[in-house]
Amino acid sequence: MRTSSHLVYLIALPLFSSALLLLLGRIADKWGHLLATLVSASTFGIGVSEFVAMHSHTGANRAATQKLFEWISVGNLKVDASLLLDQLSICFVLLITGVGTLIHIYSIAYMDHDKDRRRFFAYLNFFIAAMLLLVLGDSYLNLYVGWEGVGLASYLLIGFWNQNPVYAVAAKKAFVANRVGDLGLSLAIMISFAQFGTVSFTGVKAGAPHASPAALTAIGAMLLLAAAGKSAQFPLQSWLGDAMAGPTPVSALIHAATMVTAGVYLITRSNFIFDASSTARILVVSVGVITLLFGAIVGTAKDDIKKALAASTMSQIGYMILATGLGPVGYAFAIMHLLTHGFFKAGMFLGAGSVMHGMDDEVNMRKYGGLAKLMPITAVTFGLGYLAILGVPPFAGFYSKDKIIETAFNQGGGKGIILGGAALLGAMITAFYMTRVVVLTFAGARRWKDGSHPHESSVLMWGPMVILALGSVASGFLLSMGSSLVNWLQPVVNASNATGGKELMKPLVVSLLALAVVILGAGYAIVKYRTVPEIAPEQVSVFTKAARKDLYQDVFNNAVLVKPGTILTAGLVATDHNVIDGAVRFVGWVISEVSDVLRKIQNGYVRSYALTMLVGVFIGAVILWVVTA
Amino acid sequence: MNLLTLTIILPLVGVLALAVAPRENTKAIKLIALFTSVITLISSLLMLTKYKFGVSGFQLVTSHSWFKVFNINYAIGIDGLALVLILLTTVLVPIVIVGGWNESENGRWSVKTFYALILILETFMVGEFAATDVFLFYVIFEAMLIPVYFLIGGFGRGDRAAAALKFLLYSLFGGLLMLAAVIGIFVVSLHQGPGSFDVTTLSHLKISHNTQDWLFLGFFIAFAIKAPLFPFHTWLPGAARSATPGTSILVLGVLDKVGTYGMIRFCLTLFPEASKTFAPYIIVLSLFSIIYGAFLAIGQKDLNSLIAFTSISHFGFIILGIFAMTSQGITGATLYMVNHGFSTAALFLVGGWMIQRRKSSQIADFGGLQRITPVMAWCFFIAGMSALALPGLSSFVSEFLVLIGTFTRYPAAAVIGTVGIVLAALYVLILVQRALHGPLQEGNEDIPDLNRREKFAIAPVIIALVFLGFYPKPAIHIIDPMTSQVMAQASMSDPTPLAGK
Amino acid sequence: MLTSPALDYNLLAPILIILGGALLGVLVEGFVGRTYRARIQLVLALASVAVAFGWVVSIRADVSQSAAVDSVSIDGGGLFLQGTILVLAFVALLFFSQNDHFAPQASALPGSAEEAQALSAGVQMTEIYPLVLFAISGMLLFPVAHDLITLFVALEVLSIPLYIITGLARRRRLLSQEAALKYFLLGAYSSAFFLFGAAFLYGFSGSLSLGQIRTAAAAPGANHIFLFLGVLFISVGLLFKVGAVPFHSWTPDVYQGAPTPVTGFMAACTKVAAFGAMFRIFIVAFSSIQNDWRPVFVAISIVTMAGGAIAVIVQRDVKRTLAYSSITHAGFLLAGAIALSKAGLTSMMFYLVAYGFATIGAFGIVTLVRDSTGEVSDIDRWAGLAKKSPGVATAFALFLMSFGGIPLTAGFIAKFSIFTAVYATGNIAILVVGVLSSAIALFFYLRVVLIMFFKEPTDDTVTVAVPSFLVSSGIVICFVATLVLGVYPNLLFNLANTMTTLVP
Amino acid sequence: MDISNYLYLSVILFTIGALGVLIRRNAIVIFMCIELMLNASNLALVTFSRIHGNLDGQVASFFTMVVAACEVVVGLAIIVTIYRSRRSASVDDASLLKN
Repeated sequence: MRTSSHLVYLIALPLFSSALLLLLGRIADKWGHLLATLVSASTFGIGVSEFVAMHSHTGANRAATQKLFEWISVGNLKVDASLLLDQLSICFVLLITGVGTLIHIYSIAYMDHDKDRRRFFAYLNFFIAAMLLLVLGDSYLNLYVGWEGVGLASYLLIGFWNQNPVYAVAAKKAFVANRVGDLGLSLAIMISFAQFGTVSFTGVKAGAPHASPAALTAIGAMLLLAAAGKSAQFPLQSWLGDAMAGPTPVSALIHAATMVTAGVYLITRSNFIFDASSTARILVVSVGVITLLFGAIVGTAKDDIKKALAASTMSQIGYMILATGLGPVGYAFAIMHLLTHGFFKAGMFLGAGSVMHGMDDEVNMRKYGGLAKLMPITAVTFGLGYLAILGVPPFAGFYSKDKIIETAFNQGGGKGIILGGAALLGAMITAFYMTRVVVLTFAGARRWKDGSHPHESSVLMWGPMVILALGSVASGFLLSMGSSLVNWLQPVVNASNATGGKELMKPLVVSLLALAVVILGAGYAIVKYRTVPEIAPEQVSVFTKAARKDLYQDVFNNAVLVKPGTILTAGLVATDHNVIDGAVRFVGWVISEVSDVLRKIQNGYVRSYALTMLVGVFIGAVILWVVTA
Repeated sequence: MNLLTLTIILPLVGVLALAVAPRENTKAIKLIALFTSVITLISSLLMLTKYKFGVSGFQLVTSHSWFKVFNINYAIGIDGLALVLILLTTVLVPIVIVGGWNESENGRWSVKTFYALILILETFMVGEFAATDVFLFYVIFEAMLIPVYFLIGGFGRGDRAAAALKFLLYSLFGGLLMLAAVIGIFVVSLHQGPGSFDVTTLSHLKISHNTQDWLFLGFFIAFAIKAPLFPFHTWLPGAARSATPGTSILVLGVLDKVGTYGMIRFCLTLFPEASKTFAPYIIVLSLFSIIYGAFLAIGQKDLNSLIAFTSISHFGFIILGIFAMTSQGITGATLYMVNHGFSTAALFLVGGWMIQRRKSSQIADFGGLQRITPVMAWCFFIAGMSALALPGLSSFVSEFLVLIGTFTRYPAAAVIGTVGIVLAALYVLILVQRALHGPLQEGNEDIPDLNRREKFAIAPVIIALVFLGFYPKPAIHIIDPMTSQVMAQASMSDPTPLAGK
Repeated sequence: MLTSPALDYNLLAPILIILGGALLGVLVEGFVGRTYRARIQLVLALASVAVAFGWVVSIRADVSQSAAVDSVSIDGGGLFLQGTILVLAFVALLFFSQNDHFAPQASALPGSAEEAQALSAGVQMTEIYPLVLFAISGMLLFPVAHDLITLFVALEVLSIPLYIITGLARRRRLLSQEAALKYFLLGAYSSAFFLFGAAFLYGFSGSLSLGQIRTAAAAPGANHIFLFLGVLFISVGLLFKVGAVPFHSWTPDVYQGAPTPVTGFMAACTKVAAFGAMFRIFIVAFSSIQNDWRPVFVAISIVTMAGGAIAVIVQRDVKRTLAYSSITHAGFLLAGAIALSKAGLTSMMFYLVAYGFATIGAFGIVTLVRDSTGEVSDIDRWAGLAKKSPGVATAFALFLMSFGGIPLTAGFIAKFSIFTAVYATGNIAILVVGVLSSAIALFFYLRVVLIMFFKEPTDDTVTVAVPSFLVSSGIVICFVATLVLGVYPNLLFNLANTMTTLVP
Repeated sequence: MDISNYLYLSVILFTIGALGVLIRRNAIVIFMCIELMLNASNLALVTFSRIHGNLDGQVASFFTMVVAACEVVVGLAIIVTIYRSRRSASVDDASLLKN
């Protein structure tokens, strides 16, 4: 493994510039956004050069490390602040910096009217830094720092307009849900340390074979919990919908393309744990399946375009998690879908942003309609992304998603059928709700007020959209050509011992099947939404009601966590005052009561004083007698 | 003269200077106090030049006979534990003086008295951590309460007299229990040779289990009240509500550390057997503190008492780490003492400024400050983040060390403790949301942002938080030898990894 | 041919000097005009005390049992206690110098015309000085007495004058007289017990000398009923003087009723004398049977510590408060005394000094806090005293801290050393109760401090009389002593430690 | 006649005195009870000196008488002052100092 001295700049540059922008304050308003974009672009440049450098090496030397300094060293716990760039992390570096840069550019225009634009870009840079640290850390602890860092960035960006209480609450919700996940990650770290005496990836990987299955399962479960928190997987998914409170570029970058996929990275990175524990894998695929259906169903009922896309994100990540649970062969496909999804979902979010921009920040799709004519570029780019997510050949999604469905089927036996079936069903529902989004937004009759004048956005905004659209067209093909990505990732996820499993069906069959269900779903949506009422109809199926309410996830959380928590808190506050402090006061009271009795005994009568003396003498005599006799 | 002694007496010199200063010229008085504290800081930093790093045992030791009949000495010296805490003290005092520049104005007594008390307190605090003679330690332990009593009662807010009295009574009660134990261990040493109060000598005594248990309890309860550990904590919120921000910082940031300091210095080293006996129960209590403190923090309506309860939760972590008796646990706990000092300082400083501006400590009265006072809001936010142990800020390192150190010996305890980090997120973010976010509350429109002096006061704290977060090595480097020595004296060793290769 | 018993006047001199001074005082009463009397008496008293003290210092190294034919034993412990009594008495006398504490004419009816006339004439009783001197002489004899008769005589010589001066308060005379009556009746009652006990000890041993009694008590197969009755009854007399529960009832009333300077004097000096005597009797005569009587005394010291501490909580009158705190201290001292060890004696002696200074100082300050009708001893009216006169408030706070045993005051060192001595004898119970009762008492002391420092002055506010030079110097002495002995106890403690010889 | 009877008598007298102090109200009478206790002690002393055949006890009893006399002087003085100012010698009336 070679050492590189440039890795640190990937993190240091954006971190520094964000700190600079925050510290300088208003002075930097003029050029803040430009600096941030420049920095982001330069990180992309570094990323590319590192990528090239990797190609120039072979075998183990592809991966590069850089030790910065000794961070924590206590007893046998030794953690260096050092970075690891290998085949897996480079994918993320390119995705983060690439998409990140595009979104920086986009935001220049999108946030133009906001007087706090500088702060926004500072946050964006901070996010880039944290996210890169997350994927570059060479130990779970370094990863953890980036992990919480992106959480903070997400919190700050969701709450960017925190003068609006709803947004502030959404930000808080996101942070807390993430913290629950972090709890899992920190526990995983502790278990690994207790097991292996180290928390570095290499160390844990080396130790994994010697550990007890129970321990491995525990670590796996905790890692999964962490992933669920960060990637909005069941049961910690509830925050993602509200997170759409943030500015749309944020939703595109953090809550679609990059941060929310950190969970997938974590599991892929920890492949040696999951390969060694089948139980953990079962958990992973279950979570994946549940979430991909969950998200898809929720998506069908959302009228808020961003919330609909958020639900779809949740569901697509469900696919990735599912893939990671399918054993060594799955990781590569998970990453592939992650990358393609990064393109098309980011693209669609930017599209949504451009639509909102044209519609005075209107998010309700029922108030859209027929925008294709007025926003051709947006419509086209969005459409390409749409085709990609549906998995229509030859668009990106086709390569990645079908592979996942296929692998799911190939698990064999009932498991294979269930997983594959669920994945197919998901694909169908996806087709339905995405079509619904497209139809409601771009097709059909105009439903917006006369007041608003939809218009195409500036080049700064549609430029990135176009690039991303191209990505959503080509990326899948490129990545899977000669299964390049699979081979590329092979050293990390050692898929060599990956048995594709005995094929249940020919890949072609699976693809046709998938295509069929997609057409089914899409067709139904087209039929169903020929006409759209401007106000969401009230009398709808229980199913739809549930979907609109996110399948009652918030209701559930409130009933099970928030309410009891509030009651408990109030109870404890009362306890502290009455019981614990009360006990002390009680002692005081008793003493003063006794004191009062003594005061009364001191009654001023000399004869009673004499009596007490005499009594004293008698008692003394008694004691003396008892002792001596 | 020994640098350590110098550091101890310098503030008293300042007190003398104050005594001759004109009562009316408050500016001069403040400057004298500030100057003194800075000089003290410098002399404490000079100790670093004399200090031999990576070496265990006491350094810069001096000893003069004080009370011959009982072989009591003015014996002082520093090891890693003492050094970091002394530095914390000497750093915080100037910050307190600058940060609370005007909090001495509307007290019951003169400004002069206020700063005299602060400086006397500094002497006591430094002396307390430097004392290697148990009797000397005890004397300062009690004596240092008096200036605090008058600081709270004389310059505080609200029901200050009662709060001061409650604080004093709790501590004195604990102190008396400790006195019994101090006498006890002295008598034990009498039976095993010439009686002594020297902590090193005492640590070599052979003490029967039963006796150890009682003496341990005597010390521990005193420290638990000080720390404060659930259920001995009820004095704290009142004190925090009534005290001036500066006093609160010194009480929670430094004074209470005497409790956790004593647990390491005396409980673990003098009574290892008893420590092992009681460790499980104490760990349960510390877990209670962590969770309980967090929940009560969530439930508070008053800013100061909220901060107080967060401290109770944090002290729970410290004590957890100490009695996990692993090198990560003890080092983490010690580091935690320092970091908690800084983060509490930040919280109380900014909180104090907010209260002073808003003329109210009710959280509900704030809101929307982010918009009008960005700098103050940011400082408060960073302080809050360090309270929830965000990675990159110093408290993360210590909290993580404590938890991981605990996990290797008591996994279940560590798991419960980890729940605390979620609750921490709750109480910090709820506070931030109510105080800083949302629409601007009426009455807050013309709240000014931090002025230069205040920025100057808060800056070093935040720098310390960030620096120690990214590069805790210097602190750990100082602390670690102490830890290994304590572990050795308690004949404890870290559990080995389960999955041996 | 007969040889008259030899008396070693050199060793007895301190006592004789005081007696001489007292007799001179009586003559002064008779022959000196009223105008100078007070001043002369004061000077005379102070002078004789000072000279006596000087003499004690000069003979500090001497040890003798035959100073007065085996009935007085001069030794380190005795001399140290005598010195203590003299020093404390000297300081206490400084507070007598204010001329408005004592009734102008004890015989005149309260509120009668002649009293008014005497008042207007500025008359004051100066007989108190000789009386105090007589009391002091008794106190000096008490701790060195070596046989029961001498003990009894000394007891009466120190008590009777106190009965009288207790009743001589200038204001609230009814209370003062009542205090005198109670003190007298109960005192006589207790000394009757003492005497009866002495009789039985004589009956047991056939001798009144402590030495003989010890040999008899140590001898096997003696009739122990008499012995134990004797021990018990003798103890009643002693415990009464030190004010130990349940023989304490007189203390609050008498302390409150008596003229404040007198209260300070007897609170401090009587305890020294009585504890000295007690320690001597028990270590010289009864040490061989200590296992028999110790339980009783452990019980007494426990109830005394706890009782005093608890009872003080609800008190509102400063003088009663100090009375109860003196009871608590009696408990601590008792614990030290019955340790019957060198450490016990040393710490007891140091404790007596520390306690004495703090007590005299505290009562001295009580004499200063007044309103139109005289001293104000209602605590609640001391509110905000610190604002009016910080110095006085601080001094009082320091004395309270010393009572409470806060470090850096003499009281702390005293308590610490006593506890150590007690613990060394393995008596944990006393230690625990002692610690707890200190905590309870502290609660009260701190409340007083709180009232003085943190409460706003009320409308019916009190004034602090400007103290005369003597008075203020008295307070300063007590203040300094309390502080210095707390910060640097070596000064006294080493001395005490070297002067613990007690001749058998 | 058995000499120990004198002891019994002295104990009885002492007890009578000790109880008398408790039950009588008049200060003078109480004081007389105390005198009775002192004399009981005297009787005991004399008896014991007879038993032991040395004179210490008898000497002591003389001391006691003198002391008792002194007490009488002071005691009566105090009682009389109280009586004069209160017109009552009942000790129960003198109970202003309490609690």
